[in-house]
Amino acid sequence: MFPFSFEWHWDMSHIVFMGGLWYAICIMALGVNYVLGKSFMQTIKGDSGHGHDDHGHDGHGEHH
Amino acid sequence: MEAAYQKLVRLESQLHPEGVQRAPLWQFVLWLGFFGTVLLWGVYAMFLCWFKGLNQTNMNDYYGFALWIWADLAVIAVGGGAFFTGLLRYVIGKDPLKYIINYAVLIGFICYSSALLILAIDIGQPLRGWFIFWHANVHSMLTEVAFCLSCYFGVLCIEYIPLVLENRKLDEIPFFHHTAHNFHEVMAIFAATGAFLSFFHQGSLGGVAGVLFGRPFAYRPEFYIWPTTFFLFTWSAAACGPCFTILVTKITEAITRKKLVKDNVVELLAKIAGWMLLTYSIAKIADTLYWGFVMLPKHGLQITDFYTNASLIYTKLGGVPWILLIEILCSVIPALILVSKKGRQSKPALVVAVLLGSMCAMINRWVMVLQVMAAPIMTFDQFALYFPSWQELATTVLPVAYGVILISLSHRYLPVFPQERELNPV
Amino acid sequence: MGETQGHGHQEGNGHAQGSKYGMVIDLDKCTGCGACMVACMAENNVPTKPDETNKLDTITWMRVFKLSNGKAFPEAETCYLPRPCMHCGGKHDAGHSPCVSVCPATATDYSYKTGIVSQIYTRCFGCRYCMGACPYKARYFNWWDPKFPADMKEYLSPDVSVRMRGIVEKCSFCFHRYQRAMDRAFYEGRELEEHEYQTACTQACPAGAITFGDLNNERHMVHKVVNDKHEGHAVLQGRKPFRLLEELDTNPKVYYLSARDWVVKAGNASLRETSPADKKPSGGHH
Amino acid sequence: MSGPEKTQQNGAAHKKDDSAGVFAMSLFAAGISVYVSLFVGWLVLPELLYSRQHQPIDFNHAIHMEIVDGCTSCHVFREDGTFAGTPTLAQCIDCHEEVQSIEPEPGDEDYEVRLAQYLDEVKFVEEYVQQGKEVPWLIYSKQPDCVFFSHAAHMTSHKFKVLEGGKIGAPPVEFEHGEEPEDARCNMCHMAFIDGEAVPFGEAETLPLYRRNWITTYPIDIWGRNISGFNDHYYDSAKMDDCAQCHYDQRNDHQGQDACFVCHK
Repeated sequence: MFPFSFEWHWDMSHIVFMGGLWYAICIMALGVNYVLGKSFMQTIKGDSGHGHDDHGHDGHGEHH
Repeated sequence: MEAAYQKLVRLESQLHPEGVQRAPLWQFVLWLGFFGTVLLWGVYAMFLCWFKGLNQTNMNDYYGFALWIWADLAVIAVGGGAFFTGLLRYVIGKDPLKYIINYAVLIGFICYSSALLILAIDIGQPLRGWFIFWHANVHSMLTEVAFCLSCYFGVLCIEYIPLVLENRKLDEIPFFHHTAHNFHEVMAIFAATGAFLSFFHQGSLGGVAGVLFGRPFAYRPEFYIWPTTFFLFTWSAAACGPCFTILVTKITEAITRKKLVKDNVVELLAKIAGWMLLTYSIAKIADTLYWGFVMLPKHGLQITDFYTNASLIYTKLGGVPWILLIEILCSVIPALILVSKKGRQSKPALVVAVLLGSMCAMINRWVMVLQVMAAPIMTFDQFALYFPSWQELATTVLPVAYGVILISLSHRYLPVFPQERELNPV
Repeated sequence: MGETQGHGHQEGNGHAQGSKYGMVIDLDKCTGCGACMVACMAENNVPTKPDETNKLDTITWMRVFKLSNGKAFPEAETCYLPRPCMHCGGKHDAGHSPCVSVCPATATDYSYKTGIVSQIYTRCFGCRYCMGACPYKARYFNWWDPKFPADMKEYLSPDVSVRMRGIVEKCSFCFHRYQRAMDRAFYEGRELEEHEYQTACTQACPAGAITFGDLNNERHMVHKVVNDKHEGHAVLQGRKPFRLLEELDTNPKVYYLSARDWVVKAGNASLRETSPADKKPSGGHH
Repeated sequence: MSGPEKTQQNGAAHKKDDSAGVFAMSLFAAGISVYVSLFVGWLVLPELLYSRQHQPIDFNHAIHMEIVDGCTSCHVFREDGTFAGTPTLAQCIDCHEEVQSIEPEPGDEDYEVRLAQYLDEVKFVEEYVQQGKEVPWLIYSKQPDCVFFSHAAHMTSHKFKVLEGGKIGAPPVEFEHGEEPEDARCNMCHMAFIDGEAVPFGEAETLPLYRRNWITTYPIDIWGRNISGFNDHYYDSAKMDDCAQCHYDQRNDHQGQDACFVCHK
């Protein structure tokens, strides 16, 4: 339910429960996106992945 | 033929985690085949329910909630090991639990996906299931259940995915390797979110029965804005969930004939579970006494009303409300075993304790679903009987078969048990 | 979560001025003929099953229970108790009915204008939580697709939508009759008269055991009976109207009348003398 | 080689393993997926979900309105205030027993439009009038079975406020006593959507395309005209939220919403 639904009321219950739901969904969505984004960056930087403390230019060069 | 099989075995063995021994492929396929057949039987029953409707069950207007809802509540309760172990490991910092957290997550994942599947079969109009989110009545406990349950299932997926990506072959792909690694880095956030969500959905499952003021058997006066069953359910899930995790670990060890988790890890979890169970049983007894001797008389009822003139399932054997006693014994006995060092170090005692501990939650959920439905409230009403149809049984066995298959696959191909290599040198 | 549904709706904004439709059923007049059940099913397009023997999954918005005092002849007595939906208002008629408060999708709600508990069939997704919440077992699930004998389809009421499989339904106090009557009254710019809105069961009862009307309207018979103000008519004869399971705070709008003590006691567990073990289980309306 | 190289150089502008960068990129990715979903949900799906049907006869409201006096001349109400439904053949037959219009000739003004009108009338007379068959009009405002709608209440209520231009939140139109044009009431909900424009039916020279949801069978005019929920006018769509919005706005006290049973049966 979104606040523009006619069933929505600006009361404590709606704010707490719907807010909680959207908050949890946002945390998960952002978390997953962060992880995927970071992994994607690391991959295109060419980090082979088996020494993750060592990503960046060196790893990239090695890739080619 | 023989050569082709050998080649297949060689290829397949490359998927195994490094440095571990796995059962021969034919044995594994046979094992999967057996449980796969059971699974198909359940899937068939599931489609019957979806296409022909809930008349395929033996539920009726007196038993609107029946075997499925019990199974649902039970798997969620015993699946509580995932959130509680996660909480202990990532938030409270009980480090040794990192050797069992994978398995706890896997069991939780199975339990919760099963619960969602059962719910999808259980509702009369599955295609309208999204109404619970879209037209949510935020005053309903079931809404809270749906919100937290589906969100927490998302958390469990996030926790399980990195384990899948750590499969030896998948791990060779850099993107997957990074993803798994990065997931582990931020796992504490997800674990904390999961613990938060679990607290509420375990509780609101208890609230589902506890708010029914038309059903004095289940109704508990409110404590703040929640009925006491809210807290009892959360507490029992945190207590019994780890018991179930240990139980399944012990079963897995027995079937694979290998030690998979070190004793100190199991004992730590068992000890925490024991204290949780002990405190839970005290709270449960107090709640039962308050309900029986303060609340019921207020409504003109006596505790014996619910344990007499009923079918044998719920009633007296020689005048004793045996199901209530068993429920309480199932929390007290394992609690006493697990809090004592001797108890949890003795393998048979530990197994008995975690078995009883798992049963504790299951019996409690049974009582809070089926007996709530069964107990007549109008004085002239009857005590109806219910026995599940084969379709209900098949769809309830379905998650078990699915769980066995997923555990088997995960154990065979994924590094579920970090200590396995050390404990079983090849 | 557990807080009152519609909290704040009740106090201070004049909902109390609305109607509060309710029923008084004289159990001493009821002969158990079942005309109310038949009328209800016909009026509300309740589907039939090929085999109706299993009463546990048969839809009966109005159901007549058979009560027995459990004594042997010649003291044996029987009472028939028609049970529609009680349209519980909850404490202080705040709309916190057992079923309304639990529905996760707001498929059932409490009307402050009429005091009627609705059930919106197209909103319900069949979780059956409300059935578990209702102590009167007044809610029924559609276990099957609705089926009517071929000729009967022509006789279905266009004012009541036919329910689909997999949802819950219940007595609506023939709300469509209210809609019809209100429509006319509205058009003619006047108030609704008592006789204009009567439920099918009320009109079908050959013994005249059911009285239906607005409990808040002093001119309506139900108000007079419930408040014991009815003069010059021997309806009450000193009897006190009682409700089923009053001690649970469901606040039902269906009242019962009986001169027989044991019947009154059967209505509420707190009043009974006998332990439940001595009671005869009743087999519905048989 | 150059591809990854470029990425590399862009990346080098930041610190390696730049969390903020990663976060921004994640947000960007999330944003992209939201946009894609919205595009599919708002623009692609509705196109696929609704049929495109033409009315059996392309009735021209505008021409007829020049002759008659307001909507209720043909869309009649019974004595008890209930709506009698779409006009029947009986109402048309007085004028259209035979073809009324003259066949236009090439070169005439608006030849094609007039020809189409002429042909429609011929079709109407030959296929329906002469055979005594009712026209199977497609009803734009056909409601689901579970909906209770009373024209009597909406047409006669003194409380019903006609809002200017049918615009949500617009001030009520003040009418002289007894002079309230009924058409303004009708237009609060019934508008013809022709080429994306909302036109009062009385001014429409053609009938809108009829679009029916393949799954629910409900017309787009009640259900999917505007799925965003952000409507400008009461007539944008007539689904539950819109009815509820209007019921809320029509009340002076603005307290709570009506019970479900007001509009459901």
